[in-house]
Amino acid sequence: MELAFYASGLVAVLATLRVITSTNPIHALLYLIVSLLAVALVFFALGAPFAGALEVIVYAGAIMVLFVFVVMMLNLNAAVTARERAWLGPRTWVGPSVLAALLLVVLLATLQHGDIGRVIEGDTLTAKAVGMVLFGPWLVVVELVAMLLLAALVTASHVGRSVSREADSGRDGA
Amino acid sequence: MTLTGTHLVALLPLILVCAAAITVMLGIAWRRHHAGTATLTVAGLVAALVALLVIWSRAPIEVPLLVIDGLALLAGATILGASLVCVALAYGYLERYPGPREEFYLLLLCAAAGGMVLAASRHLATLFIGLELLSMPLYGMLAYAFTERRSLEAGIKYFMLSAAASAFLLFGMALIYAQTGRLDLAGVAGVFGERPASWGLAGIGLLLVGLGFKVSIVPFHLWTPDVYDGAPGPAATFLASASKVAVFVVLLRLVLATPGFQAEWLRGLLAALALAGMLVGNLLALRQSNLKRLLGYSSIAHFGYLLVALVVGEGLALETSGVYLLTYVVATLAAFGVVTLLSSPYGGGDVAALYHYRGLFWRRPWLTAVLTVSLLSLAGIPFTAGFIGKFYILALGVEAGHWWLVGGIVVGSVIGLYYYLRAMVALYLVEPGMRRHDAPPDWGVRAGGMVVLGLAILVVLLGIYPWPMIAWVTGVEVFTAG
Amino acid sequence: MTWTLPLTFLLPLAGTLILAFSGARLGRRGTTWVGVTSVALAALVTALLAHHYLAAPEARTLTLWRWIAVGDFQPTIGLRLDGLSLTLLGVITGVGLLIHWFAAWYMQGEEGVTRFYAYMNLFVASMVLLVLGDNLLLLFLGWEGVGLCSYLLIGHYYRTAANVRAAFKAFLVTRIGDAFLAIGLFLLFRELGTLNIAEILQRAPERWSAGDPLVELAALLLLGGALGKSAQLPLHTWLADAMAGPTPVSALIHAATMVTAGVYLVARLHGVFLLAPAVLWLTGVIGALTLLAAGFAALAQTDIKRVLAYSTMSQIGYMFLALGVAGFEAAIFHLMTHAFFKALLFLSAGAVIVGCHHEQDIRRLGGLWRRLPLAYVGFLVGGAALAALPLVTAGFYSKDAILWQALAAGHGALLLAGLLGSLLTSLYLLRLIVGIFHGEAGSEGARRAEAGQGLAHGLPLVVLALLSTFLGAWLEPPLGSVLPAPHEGSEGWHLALELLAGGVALLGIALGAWLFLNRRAWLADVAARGLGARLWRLWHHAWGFDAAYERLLVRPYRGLVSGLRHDAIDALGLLPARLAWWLHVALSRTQGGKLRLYAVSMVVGATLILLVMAVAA
Amino acid sequence: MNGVPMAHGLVLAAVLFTLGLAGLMFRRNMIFMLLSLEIMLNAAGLAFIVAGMAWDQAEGQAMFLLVITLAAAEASVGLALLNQLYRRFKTLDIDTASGMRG
Amino acid sequence: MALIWLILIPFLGGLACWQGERWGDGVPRWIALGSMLLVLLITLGLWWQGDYRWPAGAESGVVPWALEWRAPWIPRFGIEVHLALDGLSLVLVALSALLGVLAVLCSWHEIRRRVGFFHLNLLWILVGVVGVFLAVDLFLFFAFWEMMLVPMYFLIALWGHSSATGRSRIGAATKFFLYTQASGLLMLVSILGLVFAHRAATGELTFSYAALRETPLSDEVAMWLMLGFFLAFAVKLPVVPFHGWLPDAHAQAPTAGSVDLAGILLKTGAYGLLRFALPLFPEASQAIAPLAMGLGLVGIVYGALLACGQQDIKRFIAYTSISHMGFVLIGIYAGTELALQGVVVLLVAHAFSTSALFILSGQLHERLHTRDLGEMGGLWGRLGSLPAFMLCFVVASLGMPGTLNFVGEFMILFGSFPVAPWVVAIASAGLVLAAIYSLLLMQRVHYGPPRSESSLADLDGREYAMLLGLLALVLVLGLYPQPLLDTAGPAMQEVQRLFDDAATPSPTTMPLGDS
Repeated sequence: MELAFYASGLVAVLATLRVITSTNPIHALLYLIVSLLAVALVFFALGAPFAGALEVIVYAGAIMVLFVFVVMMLNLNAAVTARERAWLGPRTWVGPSVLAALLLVVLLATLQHGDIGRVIEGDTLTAKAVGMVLFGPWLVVVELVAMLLLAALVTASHVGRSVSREADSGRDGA
Repeated sequence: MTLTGTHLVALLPLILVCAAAITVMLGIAWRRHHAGTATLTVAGLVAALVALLVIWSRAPIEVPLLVIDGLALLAGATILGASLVCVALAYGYLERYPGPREEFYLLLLCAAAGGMVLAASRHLATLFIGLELLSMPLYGMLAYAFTERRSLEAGIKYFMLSAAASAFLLFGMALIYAQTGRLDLAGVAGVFGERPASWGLAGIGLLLVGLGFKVSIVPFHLWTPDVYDGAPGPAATFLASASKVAVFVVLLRLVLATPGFQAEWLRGLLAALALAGMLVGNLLALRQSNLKRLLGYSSIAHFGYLLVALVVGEGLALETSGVYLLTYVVATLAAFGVVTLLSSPYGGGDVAALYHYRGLFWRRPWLTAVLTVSLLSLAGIPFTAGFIGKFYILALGVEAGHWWLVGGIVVGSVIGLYYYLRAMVALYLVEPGMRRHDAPPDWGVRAGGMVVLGLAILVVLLGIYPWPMIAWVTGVEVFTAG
Repeated sequence: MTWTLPLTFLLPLAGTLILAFSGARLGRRGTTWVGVTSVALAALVTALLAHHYLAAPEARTLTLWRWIAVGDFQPTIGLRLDGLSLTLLGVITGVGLLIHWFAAWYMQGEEGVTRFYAYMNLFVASMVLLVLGDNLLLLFLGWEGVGLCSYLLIGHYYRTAANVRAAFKAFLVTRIGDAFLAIGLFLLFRELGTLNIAEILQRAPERWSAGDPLVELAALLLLGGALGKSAQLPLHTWLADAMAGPTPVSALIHAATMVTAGVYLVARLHGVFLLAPAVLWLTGVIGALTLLAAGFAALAQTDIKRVLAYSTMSQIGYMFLALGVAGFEAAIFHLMTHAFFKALLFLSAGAVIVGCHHEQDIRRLGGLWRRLPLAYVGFLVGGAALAALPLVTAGFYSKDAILWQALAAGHGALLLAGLLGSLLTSLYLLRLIVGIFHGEAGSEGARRAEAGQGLAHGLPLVVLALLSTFLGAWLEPPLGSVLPAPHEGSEGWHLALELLAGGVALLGIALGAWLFLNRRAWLADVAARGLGARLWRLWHHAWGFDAAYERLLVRPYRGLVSGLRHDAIDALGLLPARLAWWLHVALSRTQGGKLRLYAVSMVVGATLILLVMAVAA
Repeated sequence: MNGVPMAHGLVLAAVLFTLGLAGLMFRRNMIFMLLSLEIMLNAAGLAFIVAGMAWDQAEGQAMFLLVITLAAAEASVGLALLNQLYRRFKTLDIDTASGMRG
Repeated sequence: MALIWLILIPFLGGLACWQGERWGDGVPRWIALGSMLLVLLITLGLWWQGDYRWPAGAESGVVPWALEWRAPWIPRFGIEVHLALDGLSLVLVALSALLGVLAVLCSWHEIRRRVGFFHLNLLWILVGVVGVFLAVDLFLFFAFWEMMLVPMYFLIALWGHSSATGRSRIGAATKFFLYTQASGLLMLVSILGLVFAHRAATGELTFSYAALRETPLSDEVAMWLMLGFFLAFAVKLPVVPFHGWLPDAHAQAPTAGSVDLAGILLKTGAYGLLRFALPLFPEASQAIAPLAMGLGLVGIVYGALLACGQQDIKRFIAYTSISHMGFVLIGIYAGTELALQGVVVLLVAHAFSTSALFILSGQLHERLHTRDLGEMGGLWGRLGSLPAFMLCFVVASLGMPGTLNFVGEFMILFGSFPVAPWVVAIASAGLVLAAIYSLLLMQRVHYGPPRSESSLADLDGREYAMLLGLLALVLVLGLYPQPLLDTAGPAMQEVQRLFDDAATPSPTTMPLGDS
């Protein structure tokens, strides 16, 4: 169970790295899907099948498909990837990556320093237990999540509306 | 444990707001009618406010994951009040908006619900969900007039950074959960004891980053001016008042509830952030010629002052935070109200540049009086509500003996005075032949006009006779849990 | 009868008020009428008071009201008439009346007559207050009032900047003296707890023994004030320039009354000065030095009024010499007689100046004795009194009294200075009279000079001429009860001194006549070459004091003023403002608007906070 | 090797989080920024699961459920904004949407 | 009860003026004049029937107010609306009312634009100032202290008469506001420090003046708190390093603004020192007295030097008032009863003479349309009786005996001499400097060769009455100042008693015992 965890962890990290550094959006999407599947594998390894399933269905399945659909809709041509490569000049990514590395070092230091030595044996935690929590004390949260999704729905529908050119103000002043 | 009767009653305000949101949505689906939707929203909010006042006597009530105590009720009342003002302003503002108008009220209701949850949460899950329920509609409200280039830009900026902040918040919560194994604040505080372990500390740090972004504490404040400038009037008003109040109340609850936060060096960190907030906020606004950006910077500065209450943590702190929040919200609502009333969605973006306001007094004396009073209150001149707030903060600082912070407040408010005066005097200068931005002639009658005028009177009244407000806040403080 | 005492200053004050508020409507005749009669009435009241006082010679005091009452600081508006103040009162109102009358004629062609008479009346009122004041604060009121009037009157012809500057300089130098006097007052009040003159004279001996450093300091400060007002050596530069005012002003203020205020002060507070022998000696020395310096300076002046100004300074030097040797009565007696003949000289000079159409330069005047007979007679009689022509003139008796007191008090050096001074006096007097009335007329104005007509011109000159002769000397001032008795000495020495002094005076006159009548060309030659020229220029500029003060005090002050004009200290206030502005510019650069920069700042913030947390754990 | 120490799970989450963060900072194309956001949220979810499994409580997975819904909501809103951005400015470059400054 | 009316009348009057503007320009002027006269009458009425002698048998602890009016305001902090009147505040309120009337009168023709709003501001300055003089609750005092700045700010920024762009006008107004506000906030910190020290010592939380006077403070804390108060009042006095705002504010303010600013606002600084800085912290004040006197000296000399160098007539007069205030500072910190009485007299005298000079410069501006001394000169014969009045007031500001200024100045010097002889010696050099700048002013404006012979408009009835009234006050009070002294007497004795107690440490350990 540890081997699966470490292997899929490695795959996930490499895929994510590839997502960030790739120039073609489609390639990035596919790498991300691979990364998500690897994380799902990790969940299974750790004994959280419900979470793993969720990850595969909702995350990789629904959200990524949505992304792919939108990217396809925008039919980005080769010019976009060329410009992308221009934007990725050394000057742009050196600074942020140094900063991110610094943050990582600090995080890892705190993680390593304060380790309380709990170990995950990998015995599964069934979806039933999660259901018991969700619809027990967390009932309020579930309702609120519904409201959250409602809000997101309305926002996306409003902002996403494709208002025709002449209808809008046309005066995009500063 | 299931929800008992008392729990339902305690949650009544929240339920009413969500119910209002849903009915508004159904209303939109049935037939789009702007006035109808607005009145429905107002009805919902007023009902929630009444419910809130009803359960006032029976607080505090422990609801699973939430606690309806004095602080939550105070914050809830403020948020509902601010939302009502935003609705009134939005009605006037959206009157001439070509696109669909009703969604705004729905988003506003959802955001209000989110704010109330956030204010009442004592569990990391509700904290997270409350924060997201508050932010999600805000993205929509900020980018509401997306045909306007600036509104879209504000929406995108806020979305991107807020999402990142939420990620930080989540990661912090995960670390705290990893360290303590508990998600409810009391539990976490119990495990932390006097000195939290290193994961816990890192978790608190990231939590601070996540919440700090929403309250625009200094290193995370850069988005504030751009978003305030670009956002449509009512959205900016809501963002400046309700959302900040809710998030600050959570921060306050975190500080008061968990003794871990009382540690010496954390107090030092918060003090440093507070000092930086005061000075940077005021300094950035020094030569600002855009009124909305100026109000953005002033909100950064004011929350710098407010952080002092967090730093002190005991004694007058809770009462000071309550009073200061109230006075700040009233003044900001009045200021943003005037800006919103003067701008229309299609006058080439909101009327924010100061030269639009030059000589406003000689044409619209009452509107200018309102803006003058609100700017004076933000500056903290006596006989306005802002002075009471500043007096409290200074009293807190002096009582606790934090001389650096007191010095920061003094220097900050002097610098602040400069740009408030600069903005205020522009209203009275007569510039012949300038392009005039006029509020719609019958603004006085319009709901927004009435509300803004009411707010200005409230500001002056709180300044002259603040005792009822103080009594109300001290009453609240008595039964605040933790 | 004492209720009439306040009338002496209320009447001139009423004159001033009438002129101030309704001057324009009164017209020229009405104005002069008001101006003169107010002083005339005051003189009448003084005469009555004098008659009443001589009948029963004891001091009378009258308190009008309590000026200020705070704790033990209780100065009152109180008047006190005794021998000394009566004498001065007589001089002020008497001579003042004659001068006011003469001014009626003098100011015929001038503009601003109302303003002139208003200030003159105010001057008389202030001088009376100065003299009658029973406490030092009221004296100070008169003291400053007189200084103000002298400023206003010197600057009467305000259109020319030089006159205004002269007035300003006069007021400033006297004001420096006043500052010393003020400090003296504070010291006296702190030590003796009172300002009332009588109480001071009574408490001073109890409080201090002779030579006590405090009383020395107090006397010195009082002396400083006196020097400023009486134009004695260190603070004398203003008197010569003060001649810019109309001649009656010079006559009244800068000859008869104001400049003698210093003498009156020292005489009035003789008790304090007697306790400070060193300061008394210093007074004598200053008197001597001033009389010599002024004497030499008068020799080298070209303007009639400047000669007379330096002569006045010299005569007051004599008075200070008298005070120095504790001959207070002699000083006051000389003050009285000097008032008569110096007023006469100034009015005659005024007659000459108006007669020659405002020509004041001696070198361009000449041969006027036939055309201006009354002025000539005035100059002769006044001059004789000034040079102390023995037996026949009042000046002889008063100057002799001073020299006798010096001899009797044993101050040989001062006596010598006095004798040399009287020699110089006769010399510059002769130079003046010969220059004006003999020889041929230099300028056109002098050639067509016409004598003044009318009573206003003639009568004052005649009366003053009479007073300058031995008749004036008969008016013994009733000082017995007020001032300490004069020194006694053997009659023989006294007679010898009189002979000596008379001889010196006659010698001076003869020498002067000989030199200026027929050795004029030789004198001009000596004064043009080498040592003579340098000496002449030194005396002409009154030993260079003026230039020294200009370079030492005035120029640095003016430099300081222009240096500080732009308020350097206030600029400090702008530093925080500039710092705030600079910080604003620096910070607003961070608001670049780029979203990615905002994200970077967030990450930086997060890293910092985590670092702090890690360090703390 | 009996089980995976929690720290390693958190380390993995931290690494993924930081990669997402880096992506957010240096990519100018809005799509990649949205993807980075998704990565960061996913990492946070992972951290919750790891913590939950370590304490063998179900709350971890419940929180993961919340994170998932949040990710979905943000993805939809983000893409809607992206769509508008593309329609308005004909480009996906985030810096064009940075007109306001000062 | 009359006290609250003293504040309400100008407040309501101000509002009435603002609305009265609809019915023509004249209405606000008459309303303003009416309300100011009413306030003046009330004050004089209070003066007439109230006796301000020291009520017999009042032990030193309680502070005997002639008139009081209390109402609870914020019980949480023990703050109450506590107005009280004693000799000192009565004199200053009467002075403010009188100058308020003058301010309204002298801007009768000068202000043309938005007359209503102008008079609103003018009256609300009065509200603030009268509030400062009457407030005895420290919170209320601070509220009025800051509140009076806003209307004055508007007065200078909107009706000042500087260059067309108005840049310097607003700059001067902002500088005025910031200087006072910054120091005011420090005072607020001191007030709070004092209140919490009082609570720590006696357990009761109150802002009332009488209670706070009894707070036992350690020397070090007392010094810091006193510095907070001293700084706020020093900026307002103004004391030299903090005087930067006065010349600018005067140069840009309209005549009425200058009259108010010089006449009343400077007095609040001195009043604050007398009422709060000295009595609340006697030992600390005693310790800082030499420094304060030194600052006073610097003020006298610096004010005089700079006055001579100014080209703008109003800046010239502004610097002269800085010099006069130097005397005030010396008098206050000398602490003897004579000096303190002198301070009150000099405050009143300075108000009269400087306001008169500003009114005159305003009238000169109306006739010559310039404030530049370079363009004046030789005006003596051309302006009717205006130069005569100016001569009288210049002579008054010179400290000529017979005027009230002399009485004030010399009482201060007489009172301070026993305490600090050297300071008084140097200060009397100030008499000479006063002569220099006063006469320079007179000469530059009225003497010297005239630029043209055309005679300008003489004073009209209103202006003549104003100046004559002021001149009469200066001269009559100069010769008979006793009513003024009797009124302010008891208050000053109280301050002197407290100040002396501190000098001679009383036997009991309590620094401020009721021994």
